Amino acid sequence: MAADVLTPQIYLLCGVLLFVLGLHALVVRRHLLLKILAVNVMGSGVFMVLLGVAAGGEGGVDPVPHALVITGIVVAVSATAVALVLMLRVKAATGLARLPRSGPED
Amino acid sequence: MATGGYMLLLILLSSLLPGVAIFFLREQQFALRTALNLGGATLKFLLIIALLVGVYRDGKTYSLSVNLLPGIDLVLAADALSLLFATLSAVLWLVTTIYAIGYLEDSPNRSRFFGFFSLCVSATVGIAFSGNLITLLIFYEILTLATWPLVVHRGTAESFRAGRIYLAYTLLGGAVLLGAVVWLTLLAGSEPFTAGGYLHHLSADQGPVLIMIFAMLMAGFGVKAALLPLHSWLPRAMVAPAPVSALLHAVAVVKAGAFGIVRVLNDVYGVELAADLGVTLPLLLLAIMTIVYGSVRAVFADDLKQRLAFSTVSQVSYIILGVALAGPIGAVGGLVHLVHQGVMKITLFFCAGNFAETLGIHRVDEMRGVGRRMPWTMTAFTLAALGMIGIPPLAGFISKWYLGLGALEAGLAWVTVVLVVSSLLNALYFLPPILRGWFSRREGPWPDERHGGGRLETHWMLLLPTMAVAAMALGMGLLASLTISPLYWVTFIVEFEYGYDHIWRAIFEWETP
Amino acid sequence: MTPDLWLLLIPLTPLLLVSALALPVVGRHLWRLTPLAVLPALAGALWLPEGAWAFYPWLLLGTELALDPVGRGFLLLTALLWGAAAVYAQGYLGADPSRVRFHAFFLLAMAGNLGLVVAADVVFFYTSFALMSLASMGLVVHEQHFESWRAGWVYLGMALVGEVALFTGLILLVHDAGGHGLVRVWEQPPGMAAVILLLGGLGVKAGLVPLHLWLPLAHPAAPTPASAVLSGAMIKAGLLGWMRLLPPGSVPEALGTVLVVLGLVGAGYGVLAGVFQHRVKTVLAYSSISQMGLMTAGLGVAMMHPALAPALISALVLYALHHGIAKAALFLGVGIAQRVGRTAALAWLLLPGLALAGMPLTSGAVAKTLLKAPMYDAPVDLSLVTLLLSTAAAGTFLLMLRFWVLAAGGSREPRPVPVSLWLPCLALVLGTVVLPWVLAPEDAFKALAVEPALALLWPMGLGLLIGGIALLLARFRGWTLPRWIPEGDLWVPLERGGQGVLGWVSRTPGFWHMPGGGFTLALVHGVPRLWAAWLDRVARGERMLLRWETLGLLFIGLVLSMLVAVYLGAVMVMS
Amino acid sequence: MPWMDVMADMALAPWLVILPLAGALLAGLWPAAARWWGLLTALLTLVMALLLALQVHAHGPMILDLGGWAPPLGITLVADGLASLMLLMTAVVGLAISLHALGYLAGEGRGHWFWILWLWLWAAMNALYLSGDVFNLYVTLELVVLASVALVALAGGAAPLVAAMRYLLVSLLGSMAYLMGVALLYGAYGVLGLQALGAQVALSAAPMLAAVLMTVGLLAKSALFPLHVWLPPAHGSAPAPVSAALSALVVKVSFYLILRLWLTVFPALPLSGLDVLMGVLAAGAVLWGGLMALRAPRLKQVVAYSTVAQVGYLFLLFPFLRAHPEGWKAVVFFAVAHGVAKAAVFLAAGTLQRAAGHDRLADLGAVMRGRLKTSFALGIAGAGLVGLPFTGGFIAKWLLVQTALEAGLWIWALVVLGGGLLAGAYVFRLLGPAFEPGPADRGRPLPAVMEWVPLALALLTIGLGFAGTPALSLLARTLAGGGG
Repeated sequence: MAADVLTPQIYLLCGVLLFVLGLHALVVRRHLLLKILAVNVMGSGVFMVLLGVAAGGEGGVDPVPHALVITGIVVAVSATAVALVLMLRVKAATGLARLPRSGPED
Repeated sequence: MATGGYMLLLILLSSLLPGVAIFFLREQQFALRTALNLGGATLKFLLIIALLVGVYRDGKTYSLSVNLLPGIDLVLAADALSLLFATLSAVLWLVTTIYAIGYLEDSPNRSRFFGFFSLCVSATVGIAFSGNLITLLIFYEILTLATWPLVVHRGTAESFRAGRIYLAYTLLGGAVLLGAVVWLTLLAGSEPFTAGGYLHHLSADQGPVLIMIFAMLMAGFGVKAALLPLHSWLPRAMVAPAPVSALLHAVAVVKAGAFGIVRVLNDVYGVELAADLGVTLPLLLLAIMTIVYGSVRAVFADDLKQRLAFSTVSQVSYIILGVALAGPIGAVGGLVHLVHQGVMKITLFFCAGNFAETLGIHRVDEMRGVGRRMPWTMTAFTLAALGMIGIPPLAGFISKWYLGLGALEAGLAWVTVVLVVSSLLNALYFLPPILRGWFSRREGPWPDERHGGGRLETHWMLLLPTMAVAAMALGMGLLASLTISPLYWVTFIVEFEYGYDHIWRAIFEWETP
Repeated sequence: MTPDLWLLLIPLTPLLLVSALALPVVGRHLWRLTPLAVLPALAGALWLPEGAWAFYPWLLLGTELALDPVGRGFLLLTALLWGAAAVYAQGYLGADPSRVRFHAFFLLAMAGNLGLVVAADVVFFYTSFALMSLASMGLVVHEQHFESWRAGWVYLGMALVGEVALFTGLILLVHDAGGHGLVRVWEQPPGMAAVILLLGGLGVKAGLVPLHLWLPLAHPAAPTPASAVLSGAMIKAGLLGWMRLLPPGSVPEALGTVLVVLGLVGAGYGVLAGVFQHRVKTVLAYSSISQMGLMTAGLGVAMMHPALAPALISALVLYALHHGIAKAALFLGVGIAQRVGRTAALAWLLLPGLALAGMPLTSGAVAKTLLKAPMYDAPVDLSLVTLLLSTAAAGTFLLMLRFWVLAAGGSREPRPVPVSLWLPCLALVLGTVVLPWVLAPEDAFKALAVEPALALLWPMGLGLLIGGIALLLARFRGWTLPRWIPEGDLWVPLERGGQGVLGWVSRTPGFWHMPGGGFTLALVHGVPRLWAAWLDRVARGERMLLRWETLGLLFIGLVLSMLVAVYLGAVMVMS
Repeated sequence: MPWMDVMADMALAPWLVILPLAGALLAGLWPAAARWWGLLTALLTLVMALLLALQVHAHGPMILDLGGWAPPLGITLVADGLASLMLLMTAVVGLAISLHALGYLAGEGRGHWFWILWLWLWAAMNALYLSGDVFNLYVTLELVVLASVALVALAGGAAPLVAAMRYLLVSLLGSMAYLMGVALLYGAYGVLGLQALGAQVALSAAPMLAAVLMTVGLLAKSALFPLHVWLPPAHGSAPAPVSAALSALVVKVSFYLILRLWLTVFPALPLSGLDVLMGVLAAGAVLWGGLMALRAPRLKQVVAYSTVAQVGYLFLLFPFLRAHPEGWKAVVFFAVAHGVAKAAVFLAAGTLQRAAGHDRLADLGAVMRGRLKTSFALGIAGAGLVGLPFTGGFIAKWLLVQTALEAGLWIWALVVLGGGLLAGAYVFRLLGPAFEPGPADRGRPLPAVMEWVPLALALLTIGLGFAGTPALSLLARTLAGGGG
């Protein structure tokens, strides 16, 4: 029972931890690839929370969060794809795979 | 149910549509532009005459309302006060249009100028026909929008600076006004203007709020009326071309402010309530301070148009003084000055424009001997300036006469001292140019002479309107008792506000000597 | 012709002629018609029926014109003088390039003067009064010398102050009366403030003593025909105004005392200041001040004793007529005297001068006798007043002596005197003798009967004595008249003081930059600079915000602060 | 009317998603005719949106389960007053953008990409407005973001690419926060439908945390000060039709979502405290955006900063929500008025930019004088932004001030009025160059449609000045909040 109760809690906790880690990296890391990865880490955190939620429900496993996570992964994949393409373009245009530190780009 | 609202719409459109059309004309299309300008102005004039006939002879009422928001309508309506202002605008516009065509001959961007010029008259007539406070606010703001391009028309750094200052003042005023109108609408709903006001039914403990709103309304309208701390934009806006200055001062902007104050005092609060709230006396004091301050500044202004501008600051407050006296006779004086000041001031600006355009005269001390070179213009200038001082039989005298009587009637005899001081100050800044013009000899050439050699002293399109408005300034005083005179008309308006018996007993009983 | 049209034509004719001057081609020559402009007035004075009255509801605030006996006298005077001066001006101005302008202002002033005589309501009276006052400015400064400008400014300034005082007084009257017809105004006794304002406002025009400063400056500065009408006709408007607006009987009797005192002071002071003058026309100006003082005193007596008023008023009308004609004759004569020999000059000037001094059989004698006669019937003893009046006559004679001396002296260049100069002058000179006998023969004879010639002659003798002594002193001891009293007496110290103040003001920059102006300036220049600095600061802030670190921190901070906010809200809801 | 009754039975809502999606597909399949597909789609979508609005107005909110699947697994479309008003605004502005793009993109080789992405964006926005549960909202939101980012990047060049990148990262950050909120909500209540959630949410920790995460995430997407920095570069450097779409429409999407959440899901949560915080941020946005707009050297930057400022007004929503039951309607009307006016301004700016070859304000005078119709559009729509009368902006400002005063929140009334002054300052700054002396120059030849469309849209802002009553009555048909 203790394990049953504990497992979802761990998922939730790990999820939140991943989310915060991702957030930290997104803010601190300057390389665009790292930022994109950080967003993905954040997304994984959220998915983990959802899975924890699915596991924690009474009356067995709730299928809805799984559907949500699958949809979420699809969305995340496409977003990552767009971001990566964009990163390459930025690199090609500016020579740097990072955002300029300041100044409006004009 | 009032009918014939289409007439009001037509009157608005008679300047709006030509205005919009003019924008898209090429610079060279002189004939078409002139035809549109004059056609629109004439049509508006005729329509207003028709409206007058309809209202006074046939007793019709005209109104038009369009829903804006639940419970809030855009209302156009024609009552005596709106007709007074609308007629003033229409007549002076016709004249100014002719003048402006002459004045701007061969200058760039005429299509743009006349386009905004026409928008401006539409907004002014809209203000005149506004049937409630919200409509008034709407057209008041439109006026800001339409006049700014005229102020910056010359496009110099100086005119942009003037334009910025103008905007800063008027937009601020508009914002305050909007706040006040919303607040008042929350309290009392969006009522139509009612002679005697519509706020009586509010409970007595609303007093402080009403005073606050009144102050905000006065501040909002006071910006355009150039009341004392809010007047600085006006002398700066003088960088605009002469017809614009003429129009800003005589009819459009400054008058719109004064008209708004009159509306608020007479038809929103009602004089009785305003007096009970104790707001008329501060307004009176403010008007008095403005009168004196404007005159003093005018004395020290060397530029002719600057001097006229400060004179406007002073003179427009006569209107406010009149209505703030809170009595029928004072109101007659104030309201009639709405018209009289307009006609006289437009004359003065036309003259200043003629001097500048014909001889390059901009400063008062350059006017030596101009009377011999341009006697007609100088005559017009003299008539209007003497009228401003209040010399009979010119229009300004009539205003001042009733203002003085009104002050006595209101038991504020000391106000006559203000009239006296102001008259003397007016004399102090208007007589030197007159005397220099007529009696000094000119040595050397004029600063920048144009239009020389013709049979007339200047372009006929400059001279004719000037003479026409000068004749009006004379006629409005000399024939003040005719049924078509502004004075007679104003008594009608005041009658509605104060009740029939009162005013006629006070003013016109001498009719049976 | 109906009285309606006729009365209106009296002020209207000159105005129509002014307008006609503006006509394109003929206009330049129409000034020659100026003398004709008085014809309706002259005809009206002679032939309009008694009590003629007309009402023009369309004019101004509703205008009433009327002709009563007082008005008839003044109308006759005004029409005669303006007509004579107009004829005179034709010759006097000659080929002056500005003659059209002169005639335009002449006609305007004429219209005003005629209008105020026939006015029967205060608005039209005031209108005419203002028209006259302001248009006369054009006559005073016509010559455009420094002197005329100085005189003109003083005249205009004082006239305007008088004007506004009059305006305020009239408003007070109308407010009390509830109407502006004269009849209506008479129904209510005027209040104290109105009395004071009207006294002062009209007093400027009438040359009441402390307010007379413009007179000795303006008269010599103006062209001669203008001086004639100024002194002969226009200053009488003040007197007429008092009669009209402060009718004896309805004003406090104390006002009468004030007027008597001021009038007598003026009569004396005019003489005193006049004899010390060195220019002919200035002497005449002071003589006018003195004479107006006499008339003021007469009106004052009428106010003190309303019972005497009818007799005194008609006497005053005659006096005004007499003085106007005599004074105008003298002014016009001065113009002729400069062109003829010494003897001829004296011949021109002798008769009007004597008339002014009250020589028996002249209009002066009649007028003075008639003025004094009712005073003997007064319920109280007025012998002091009559004595002073007689003494003033002595002064007048002295003044005339001074005048003759000055007019006969000095260099002169004999020139032909055209008919347009001598004819009007002659008419007026004859008028000084003939007029009383033509106009009011019974009164004139009565005057002869009432007062023995001696009573009229002793003041002249006294004057002759003093004058003779002075002349002898001058002839044998080389004594010259000291310049004790400058032209324009009190004005001179005032002007010096004023110049001092103005000089100080102009040296003190603070005065020229009005406080408001400085404030606006600061607003206009200071605020934009401050504003630009602010905008720069904002832009630096924007660059800060653009960094990812800042953005991320703000995001987290926002989450935390919103959590706190919601939590606090929840706590509030719970409690 | 009988046709209204027939209409009542029609399921219009799905078409609003299907049509643009199909358009995008066809444009992709047939690139040469992409523009015509786009135009056709825009027209049809407008008709649908109009019909839907009429339908909702006549019959109240419509709820449709797609394919007959019930939630939570099925997708529910909800068309109520609020949604249909936003759909209508999107459709009108969308048509204008499409028309303008016809001219703007004429002769560009990769023009069909615009059409694909733009129709895709449109479909995503429509889907978002019609979504009835929080997760679908997340998905549609991401679609909106991806399409927008791609559109920004379409311009090519370093500046737009960097701007797009920053935009994408901020958006993803926001999305993650939102998704975390969704997870928390589902964890707490086990439902996703807005109405269902609203019925259950009570005052406790999980929904509070969820509300905060979702709101802040969406705030970043709607560029509320101080999270606005990504917006000006993105909106300022994108092609003009894209800028118009972003500023007028996309920003409103996340605002709409916040409004929906707080109106339907979180009415049980306390607003005291939050309202002050949001009010301060709103005031900051109005001030900051206004000042930056006064300083920006380029026309489109000024307009972009104007968006930053005007987003501030939108978030007066929170003080209003707390103090006044009808207050949110004022804000929605403002959003609509701003959408139309801002689109007109951006399109006009695009026309001028194309004609002059640049958009530096200082050198724009000649073209502004030469292109009168466009300058006019700029002026009128600018007046709409300032809130000058006869424009929708005036009515919106009136409603905002009225609401604020009615609720006794005079300080927010002052913010609105003061913001209007700043707006006045930068709008007249925009118009200034037109009045400088100098020659008039029409610049490069442009298709007439590029001049007429901004003008038409500007005139529409005047039309909105008279649309207050119908819009408010449409908003009255909004589904009420849940549990509270």
